[in-house]
Amino acid sequence: MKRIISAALAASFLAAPAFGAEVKIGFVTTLTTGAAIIGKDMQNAVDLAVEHMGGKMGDLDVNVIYGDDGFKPETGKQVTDKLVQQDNVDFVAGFIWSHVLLASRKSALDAGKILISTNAGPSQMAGDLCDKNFFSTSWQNDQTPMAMGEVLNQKGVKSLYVMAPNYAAGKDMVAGLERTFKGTIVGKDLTKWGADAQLDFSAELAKAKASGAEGLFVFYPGAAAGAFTKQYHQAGLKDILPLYSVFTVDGISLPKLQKAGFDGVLGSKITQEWDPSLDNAANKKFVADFKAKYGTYPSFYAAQSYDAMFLIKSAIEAVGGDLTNQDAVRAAIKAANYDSVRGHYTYGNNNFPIQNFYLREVVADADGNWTTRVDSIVMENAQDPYAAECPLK
Amino acid sequence: MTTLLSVKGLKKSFGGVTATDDVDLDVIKGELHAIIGPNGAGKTTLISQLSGAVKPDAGVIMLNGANITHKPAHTRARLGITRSFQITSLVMDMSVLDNVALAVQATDGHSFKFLKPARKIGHIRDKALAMLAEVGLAERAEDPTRNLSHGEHRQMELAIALASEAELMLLDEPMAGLGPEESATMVAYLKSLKGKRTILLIEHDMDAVFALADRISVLVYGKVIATGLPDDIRSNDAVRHAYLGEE
Amino acid sequence: MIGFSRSARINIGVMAILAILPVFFWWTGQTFYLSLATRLVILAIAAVSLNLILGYGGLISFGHAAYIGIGAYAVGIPAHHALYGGMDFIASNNGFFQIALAVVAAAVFALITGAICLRTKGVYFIMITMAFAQMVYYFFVSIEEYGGDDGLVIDTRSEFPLVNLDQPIVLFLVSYVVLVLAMWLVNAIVNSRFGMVLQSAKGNNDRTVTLGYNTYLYRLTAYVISGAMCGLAGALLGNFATFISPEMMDWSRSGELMFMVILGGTATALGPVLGAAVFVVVAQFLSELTIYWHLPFGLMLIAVVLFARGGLSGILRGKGS
Amino acid sequence: MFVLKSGIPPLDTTLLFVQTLNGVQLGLLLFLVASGLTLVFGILDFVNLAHGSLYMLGAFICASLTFLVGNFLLAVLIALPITGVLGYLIERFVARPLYARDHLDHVLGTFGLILVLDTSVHLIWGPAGIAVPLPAWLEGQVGLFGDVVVPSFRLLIIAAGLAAAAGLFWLVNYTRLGMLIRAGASNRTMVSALGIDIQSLFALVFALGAMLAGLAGMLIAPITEASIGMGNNIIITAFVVIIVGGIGSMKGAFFAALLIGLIDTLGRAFLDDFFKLFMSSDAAENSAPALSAMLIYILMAVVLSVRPQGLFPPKVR
Repeated sequence: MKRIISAALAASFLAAPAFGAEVKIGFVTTLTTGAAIIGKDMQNAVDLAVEHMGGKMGDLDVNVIYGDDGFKPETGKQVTDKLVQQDNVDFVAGFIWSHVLLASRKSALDAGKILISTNAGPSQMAGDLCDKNFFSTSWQNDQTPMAMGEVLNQKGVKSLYVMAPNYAAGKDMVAGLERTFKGTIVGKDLTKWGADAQLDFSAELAKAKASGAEGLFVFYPGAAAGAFTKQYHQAGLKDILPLYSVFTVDGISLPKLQKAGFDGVLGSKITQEWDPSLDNAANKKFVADFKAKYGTYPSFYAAQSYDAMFLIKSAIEAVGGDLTNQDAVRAAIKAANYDSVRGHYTYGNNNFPIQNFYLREVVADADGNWTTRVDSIVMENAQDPYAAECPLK
Repeated sequence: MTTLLSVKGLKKSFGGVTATDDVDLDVIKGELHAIIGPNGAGKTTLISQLSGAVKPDAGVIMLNGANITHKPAHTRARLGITRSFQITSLVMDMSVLDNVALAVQATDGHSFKFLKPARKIGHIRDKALAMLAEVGLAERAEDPTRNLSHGEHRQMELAIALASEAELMLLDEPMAGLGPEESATMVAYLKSLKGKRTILLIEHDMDAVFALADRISVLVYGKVIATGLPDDIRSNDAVRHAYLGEE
Repeated sequence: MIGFSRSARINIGVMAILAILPVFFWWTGQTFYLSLATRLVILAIAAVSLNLILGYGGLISFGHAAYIGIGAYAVGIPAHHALYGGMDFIASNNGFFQIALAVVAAAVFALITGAICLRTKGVYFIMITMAFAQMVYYFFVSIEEYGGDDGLVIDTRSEFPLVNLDQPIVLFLVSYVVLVLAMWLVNAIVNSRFGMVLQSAKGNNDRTVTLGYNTYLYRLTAYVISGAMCGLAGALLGNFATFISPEMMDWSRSGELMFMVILGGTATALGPVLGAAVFVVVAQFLSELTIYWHLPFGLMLIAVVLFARGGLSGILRGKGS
Repeated sequence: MFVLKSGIPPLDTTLLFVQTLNGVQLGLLLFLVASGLTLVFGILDFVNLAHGSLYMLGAFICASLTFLVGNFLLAVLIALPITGVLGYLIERFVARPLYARDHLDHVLGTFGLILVLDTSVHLIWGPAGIAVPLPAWLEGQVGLFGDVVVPSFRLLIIAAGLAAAAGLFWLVNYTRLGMLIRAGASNRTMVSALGIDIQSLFALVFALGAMLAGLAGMLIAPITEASIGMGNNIIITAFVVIIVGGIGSMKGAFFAALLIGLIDTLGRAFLDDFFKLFMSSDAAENSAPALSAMLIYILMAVVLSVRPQGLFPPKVR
């Protein structure tokens, strides 16, 4: 009786297609508010990945269900609950924002799902909150600014002013910089973040200028990037206070800055674990097809999301489509046995990648479109600093 | 003859316009004291200062020998002053009975009582119904207040004033907007109250005033120019000149 | 159900559906719908509390989400310290302690802010209640220990003897019982002598003062009761979501609570519950259809304000009554 | 008493001056939004939460036009009347039916309108937001004196804000329309008694308010970009401005806007240094931004608890 009612309910409420051989992937990202520009890029990359794999992972049909976190931790958690409880997905992936991931992790992990972050890398989840079912296809937040810190040391920069948004990742970014940067940090501003983020930085830029620092380090991802970059240049700081940024000048903000004719960003240097110019077959195909399909260069958000899909595919193929054997699925993911667009990497004990970080430069390509290209390798096979705090072996 | 209400030197001006100017007034216990005067003489402002709705600039108000000049309106009500409003001022969303019951309830200790249904408290309900019966509105008790006519609203105002058991009733033009028949009824009610309550009455209807009042004060441009028995006022030269004489 | 009036029959019917349907979801393993119902019931408690001052008292509070936040943090903060240490005097997983803390903290906040807010009238009141909510919002944003903007994950739910809130059906039933109690309490209050004064002050404050009532004190009392009740809803929401953030107190959340009350019908017993139900269900339904769901949702809001005066309960009760 | 952790840093007068200028600039932008709000509020007695959406629409329309006509200033001139027309349409179809209702219905109706307009912008312009290019002469900096150098565009905002404020004062105080507006703010029945078509006056005021808010959005767009939801950040602050200033008072809106602009900017600029005197550096950096955001609400609560009608209430209401 109970089973019949359940089945009837499943048919009427969920309108789910008949149980075929299918893998369901819930993908949580930001599809509304100004930050949706990042979410859209990730969504495009996932769609492209599914297209590239012909809609199949092994013998299973791929069914990606997108969820919008609305740039809010609470909404992110709700949508994760829905994906887990109602859609009963096999994998939960996505997450741009560290605070959204931190809020949602329990919902996915407590339900025994495998959770794959394709961007956010909060320090807590690399350290004592690490989980055997949680994997990253991006980086731990501290790492990219650590690479930037090394770059600054090489350049001989002695003092810095630091600006970042006041949320989990912003704090990690600053901590990461402080790990490697050998000079002094003369001032620091953490600005309001979220759906009503502060976007006018006049007061902070004036302080930075007055601080007498040799450089300005910032982390302003997404829509804030364009606003910040413009104000930095309008304030005439380019020659007084050189800008060193992470996740700020990127594939997301460059088209917009180019459209607004903002050539001040050409030549700026940033650090990242991936670049569209990386020379490997998977990356070439990804970048070329992404450009052909969507008209812009993919961002690193897109690259990491694209990777996540192929990572899942490699695991499903390794276990022959048997998702019930979670231990085997997990082991296959941990092997990272797939063609990542960043080139081969391995997983550390905390399931974060051990990978290279590059210095990239903003340039115009042959067609005049602004993009980045690899300048040099800053850190080779780097592991994040929290791995030791993770009890996993 | 004891003085219930005593007012000395009451002053109030609004942005340069003087509404009451050095008003002195005594109301004797049990009398019906009428205040007359042309429009804009400051009659309603005077009532508002007595009830506590408006704060005077200067002057003293004494009730039963106690200074109440700086007491808030709700305290004065507890001390025995009630008022009716020139423009009907009832709670339109509540029933007729509830409006009156609320006045009865105010005489029955504080109302920070949260759980017992108010409409099931017998003595309050009975008394409210009795008050309504007294003004002839018993059949309308359960109707929403907004469904009643203007005349009935004035009767309700009176029932509420009665229910409050106040020693001093300040009545601001209870006959305003009433037809001749309704006015006559109202005059009859007020007459029946004489001696039971002390009433300070503002009214434009001179026939009613001279039929009802024990004493009359004349207020012109914020000043009391005369106080006396109806016949004295009728024959007072200053009053005739300033007020009645103009007609 | 002979002997009940039409509106009482509707109330009993709706409340019965609200109790039976989620139990049915639980029985058939539809956990997601069960949790949707739990969220609905908890928001309905908040809406019922707002209805006491907004519907019956005429006090348009645009900051009621602050009490939800205070209640939720009153669960989250003791639980946080119980797990990670520090602040021993407050560290506890004891549900009775946390609930008491939520209610008392919300009541105290309502007393202090209400004493100031109630000195103002009309739009000034709307805006100053909003201002105090924003202060609480930024207060919690500024506290690094409890996650600031990132919010705080509640690792352990409130612990009670015999009652385990970790079980979704238990949490639902507890919330449902609280909702029924809240509705009963509000109904008792508005029909009591206190409630008569409160409603009279809404209809005509000058008249009520003239009768001898210090309406300021009556309103303040109602404000505190409402705040405390909403704090309780917040404590339940914290237990439900196991995650709290200052976002819960954003002014738009206060607006949503107001909308639930209006949508269902102000100054009615069932109105806030109906409003919360429609709000939660429609938002869920639309957001599954399209990421642009705010557009039809906003249009619905405007349409309700323009055309459906009296709210849903007015429509349900029909024109005759 | 607290323990001093370090000496008080010497106050940098250049920095103070620049920050004051930043505060004035923010204040003037706030005034542009708040002046329209206070007009609509004061005269129409209408609470328009969606006023901030007009600020957003102004920014987006101007941004698109900048690319279309190739010049930012020209785009502003074309975008202004368009914003006015949008304001008129909102008045006609949402606000007007609600005038007779209470404030609660205003709040909810316009709350719905915010959702509709935000989503519409998302549908029309996409989620990305638009960076607005400026003519070269506005992209640079101006040296004022000594080592005080400020971005030239920010000076333009200050100039435009002051010009708009002056224009408004002239309009309100020295024209027939202004006479009606002042009369309307204090006594609505009198205006209709004068035989004025109150309906058109309302529509005009609404459109004027929309243009002012739109102008503010256009001026900020080259700095922060046009983005979805940008209006929701400023509308609450603008409400604080008009409540602190006194609803319906143009003078109040002006002074309150400058006051709040300065408090916000100087709070962000100096509060963390101040906090560092008695708490750890990290704690100061974490709590200062939130507490400086709290300052304006504290100001509002204090003003209202002392003067429940705001600082400059219109004479008769």
